[in-house]
Amino acid sequence: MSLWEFANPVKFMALSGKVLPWVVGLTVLTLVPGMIWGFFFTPEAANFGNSVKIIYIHVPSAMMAINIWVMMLVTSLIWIVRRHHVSVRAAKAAALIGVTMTVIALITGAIWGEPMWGTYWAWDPRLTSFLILFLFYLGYMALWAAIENPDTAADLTSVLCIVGSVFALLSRYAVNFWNQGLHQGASLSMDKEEHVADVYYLPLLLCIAGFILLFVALVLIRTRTELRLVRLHRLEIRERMKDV
Amino acid sequence: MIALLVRDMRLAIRAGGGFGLGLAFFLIVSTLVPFGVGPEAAILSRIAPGILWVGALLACLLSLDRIFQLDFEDGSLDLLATAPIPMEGTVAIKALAHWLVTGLPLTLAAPAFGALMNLQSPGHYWIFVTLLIGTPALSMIGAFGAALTVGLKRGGLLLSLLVLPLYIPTLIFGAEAATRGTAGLSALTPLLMMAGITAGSIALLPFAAAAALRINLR
Amino acid sequence: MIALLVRDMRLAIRAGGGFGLGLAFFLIVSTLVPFGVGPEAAILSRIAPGILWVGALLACLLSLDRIFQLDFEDGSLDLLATAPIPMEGTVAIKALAHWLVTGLPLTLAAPAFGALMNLQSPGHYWIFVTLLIGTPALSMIGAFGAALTVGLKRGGLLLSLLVLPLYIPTLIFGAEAATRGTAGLSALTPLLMMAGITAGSIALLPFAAAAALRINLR
Amino acid sequence: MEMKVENLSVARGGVPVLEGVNFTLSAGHVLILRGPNGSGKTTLLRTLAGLQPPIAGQVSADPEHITYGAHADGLKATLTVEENLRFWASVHGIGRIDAAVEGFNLTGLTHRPAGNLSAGQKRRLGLARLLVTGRPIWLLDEPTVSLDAASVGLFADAVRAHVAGGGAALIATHIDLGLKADTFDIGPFRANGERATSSQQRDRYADFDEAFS
Amino acid sequence: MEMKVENLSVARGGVPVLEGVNFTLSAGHVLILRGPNGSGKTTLLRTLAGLQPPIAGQVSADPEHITYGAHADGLKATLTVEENLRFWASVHGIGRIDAAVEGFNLTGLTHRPAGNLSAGQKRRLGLARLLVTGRPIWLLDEPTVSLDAASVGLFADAVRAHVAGGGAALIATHIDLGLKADTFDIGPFRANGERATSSQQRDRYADFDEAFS
Ligand code: HEM
Ligand SMILES: Nc1ncnc2c1ncn2[C@@H]1O[C@H](COP(=O)(O)OP(=O)(O)OP(=O)(O)O)[C@@H](O)[C@H]1O
Ligand SMILES: Nc1ncnc2c1ncn2[C@@H]1O[C@H](COP(=O)(O)OP(=O)(O)OP(=O)(O)O)[C@@H](O)[C@H]1O
Ligand SMILES: [Mg+2]
Ligand SMILES: [Mg+2]
Repeated sequence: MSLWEFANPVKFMALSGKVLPWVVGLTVLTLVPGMIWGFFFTPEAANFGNSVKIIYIHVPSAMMAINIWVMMLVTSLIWIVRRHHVSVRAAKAAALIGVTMTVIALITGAIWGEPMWGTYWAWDPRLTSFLILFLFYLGYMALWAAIENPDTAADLTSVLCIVGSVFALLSRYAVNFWNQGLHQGASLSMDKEEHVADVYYLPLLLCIAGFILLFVALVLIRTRTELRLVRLHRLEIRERMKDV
Repeated sequence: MIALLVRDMRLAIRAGGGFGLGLAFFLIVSTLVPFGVGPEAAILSRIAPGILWVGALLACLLSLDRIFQLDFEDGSLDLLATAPIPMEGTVAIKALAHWLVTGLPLTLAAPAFGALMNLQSPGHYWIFVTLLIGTPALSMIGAFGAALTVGLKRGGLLLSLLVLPLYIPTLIFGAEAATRGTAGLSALTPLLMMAGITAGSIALLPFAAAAALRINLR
Repeated sequence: MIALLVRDMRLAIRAGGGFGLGLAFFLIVSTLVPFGVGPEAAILSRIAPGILWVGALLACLLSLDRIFQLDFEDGSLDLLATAPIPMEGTVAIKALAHWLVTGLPLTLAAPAFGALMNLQSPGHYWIFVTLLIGTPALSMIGAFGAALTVGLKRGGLLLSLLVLPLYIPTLIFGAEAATRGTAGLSALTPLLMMAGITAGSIALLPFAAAAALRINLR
Repeated sequence: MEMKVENLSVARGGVPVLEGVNFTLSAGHVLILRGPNGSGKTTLLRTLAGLQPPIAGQVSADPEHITYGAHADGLKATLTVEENLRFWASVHGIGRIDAAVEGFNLTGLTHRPAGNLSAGQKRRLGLARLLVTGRPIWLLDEPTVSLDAASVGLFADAVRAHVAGGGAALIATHIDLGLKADTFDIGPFRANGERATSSQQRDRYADFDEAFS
Repeated sequence: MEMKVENLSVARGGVPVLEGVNFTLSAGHVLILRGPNGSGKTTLLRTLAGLQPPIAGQVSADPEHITYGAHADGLKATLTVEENLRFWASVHGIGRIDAAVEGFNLTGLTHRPAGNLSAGQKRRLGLARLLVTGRPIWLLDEPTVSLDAASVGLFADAVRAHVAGGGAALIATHIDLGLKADTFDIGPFRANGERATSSQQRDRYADFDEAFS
């Protein structure tokens, strides 16, 4: 049995229905302890006090925001090439979650920026490219919302997602070139010298795992909803045709 | 294809159109900013290259929805789709026409408008060069955005929303090159990057835009 | 008249429309300027009130041609002209609807967007107050411009050209009040002048706009 | 409630199109406006509706009694059929739209956005608007374009009911609507490009011309 | 040069409109497409013209042979009649436009901007465009809207000359054009909202529904 069969709505609805409770359970089991550990059982940082704990929301949401866009790119490509309905609905579902993650990362970052750098916003390259990512999410979702016919919307948003990804990469490079910034480097690098102390690191890993699971759970729920909406659209049409 | 180019240019000029007005809009943006920001010469000349680039970009943006929308509304686009010109060609020609009536006049006029913003001496030269290389990318990217939104009644603002993030790399490299050039620093890297974006857009985007148009005509 | 207001608001929201997108455009203008000008905080916070005002003005401007053009194209305006609502009422209601979907959201969002431009502390308050008083004038003046250009196919840019000079006094007083307020100086005079412009526009322009519409419908 | 047109001259784009038109449309009557393409039917109807000024002559009718139905129907693609009708009804202070919906067989379509209708369905909706204006004088410009035979029948019924209730209609059309109606041919009134000589028709441009003669 | 339509199903806005359409249009023939408002004529013509994909079935015709004439004529209001025609002629690689101008009685109007024409004159110009495409298969959607009797005659003549020269035409219309033609009624093919059962018509959405049953 090939992997593609799960792209069939029938298989997908059946399987996702079974898997979903487990994913939700796992999410709770990782995210809740991770958060509690991070917020209540780690020491205060020497120089900037309790504000450091925002890291347990900020970093996972920032990572997810980027990864979700990558997932949307892949699912959009699958729709363009193989026209699997589940795939493009999943992209649409993911966009909603992705934009939420982006907003969370931006807001927690801004809140954090005030004690750290003395300003809510600076045109640091990381921050800037996140703002641009936010704009891409916004455009993608606005295009979905503006088109009525679901298949047309799927096609056009997929084209936008693919072209947009290229330009998103370009802007990332452009922004780096434009301004060297204040923001932290990658804290998860394998290089021991670079990343944060272990006391922060382990709960952070747990939170990141929790956010990934949360995303999987949410995207399954949303995709199921989207598929039902398509189905609803079809039923409406059928009813309408009966009374002509 | 020449016929299409001639027609589009003629329409732009006849309609009282794209030609003079894109320029006028650019002029007015460069006038408004001093009114908003205040008249200090030092600040103005510092921000001049950046604001000129932003102004050119906005002037470009505003005329984008003309590229396909009018032809869509009056049915010409359906007829062009069934005509013996490949859709990619139609897109490319229309982007070219847009550049000729918008990007090119802007480029030619920008050095003069720079004076309004107290642009300093080598700046005129740099604004001209960067706009000359950058505006074709703006037209082509814009044509892609216009193709995406053509079916939607007055997709004008949606179009802006979609196109602006796509414009950001061009803007950054263009404005950076102009600012550096004006300040007497080396501007080669951003200039090359911008040229790369322009070349890439011209080579690839007509295909994406044609695909979007075909979908929208369904 | 209430029916007209409800319809216009509904159309603006339905069309995927005026509402969110005017805001989005404002956001994007406030984003683009730093890209053009460069990231230095000192310069940005100096020009922030002025640029925010210019951005709000442009976002307003872009949605002006929706006020009458769509109704003209599909014949609604002919029908409204023969309906038992006085033309002046139609104009005033349409300007009000435009303000509700554009000016008001802009005003509410501007303080937040100010953060992007490094706007310093009392600035948020001043931007809010000046936009609140000034944007109704922008909508009303814009409706007059839209009435003047309604007959012309895609008069969009011509409209900008006509309206921008009319916007300049509002812009000067508004931006000046915001800048002074932010800097802690007295901003009473420009604020009063701007309030005067708004009151005058609302009282008188509906008549001029209605006259222009009647002429354009002939 | 009567429309009396005396010695009317109308122009389009500054060019005189019809001169010296005279007719009376009285309550309970239908008048069919005939004339080949480009003869000036649309121009005449727009003038009567008060959308453009005549160059000479009078129209004696209360503008509040007139409703004009042009090619462009004033429909909003994003509003539903019902919302479109309800809007025009409330502009004219009319409460109910049921009769209009039923009269033009739109019952199954009320919740569809107007933009999704076929050409003929759109036209039916445009015509239904006439019923919710509550006005007695209908000026219609080629109302049956795109309509199939059944829908033309519905339209004819609506006109009959309207005039039976004391209304009147002036209809420009090229086809036969099967209505009991007088025909008014505008052929004889076409402006021929010669300077009109009767003092009635020495319009407000006349003295302008003299400046160059 | 023949158009063969087999088992075609077409949809509009994602809604199946017609199912299992079969007909053949061969050189030298005119086929009149009949059906009440909203039955799917426009949708069928757009699909045949290649503007939208069918949901099932085949159309065997070279897209390079087809020209489509819709309601919207693709005229530019600011270009003159002649410029409009010349543009479409050169897009299709045709050099002369005289025959088209004369065939639709546009001779006196060539230097007028298209926007200043009356409804019927615009329509004549839109029809004249067909002649400058040089393509053999005409797909026309209500071509005679707004035309007076004389112009309908001109149009019928043009169609006769076209088929006599080996062309073919498929015309959706509600009126009688006075042409020697077969009639194709689309009534029997209307999609009725029931699930189609033949394997041909189990379209690509069918498996979608099963997920919820
Ligand atoms: C609105 C403002 C901010 C945004 C948009 C933002 C965005 C990001 C992004 C995109 C990441 C990368 C996640 C990854 O790729 O692994 C990140 C990580 C991080 N941010 Fe922020 N940030 C903001 C403000 C701040 C502030 C004020 C601080 C505090 C100094 C901060 C500290 C960190 C740290 C320590 C990391 C972890 C480094 C890493 O894992 O890469 N951020 N942020
Ligand atoms: N802007 C203009 N300038 C000059 N002439 C015009 C203008 N607009 C229309 N005309 C001409 O005025 C005449 C009257 O046009 P009108 O639309 O009233 O005709 P009509 O009787 O409604 O024709 P149809 O049956 O084709 O709709 C036409 O010959 C037309 O070409
Ligand atoms: N976007 C859409 N979504 C759903 N249904 C639609 C959409 N557009 C059109 N329809 C419906 O599809 C059907 C077919 O429309 P079509 O325009 O093909 O009919 P037609 O035969 O050309 O009618 P007419 O004679 O009125 O022009 C109509 O019932 C119409 O209401
Ligand atoms: Mg007419
Ligand atoms: Mg049709």
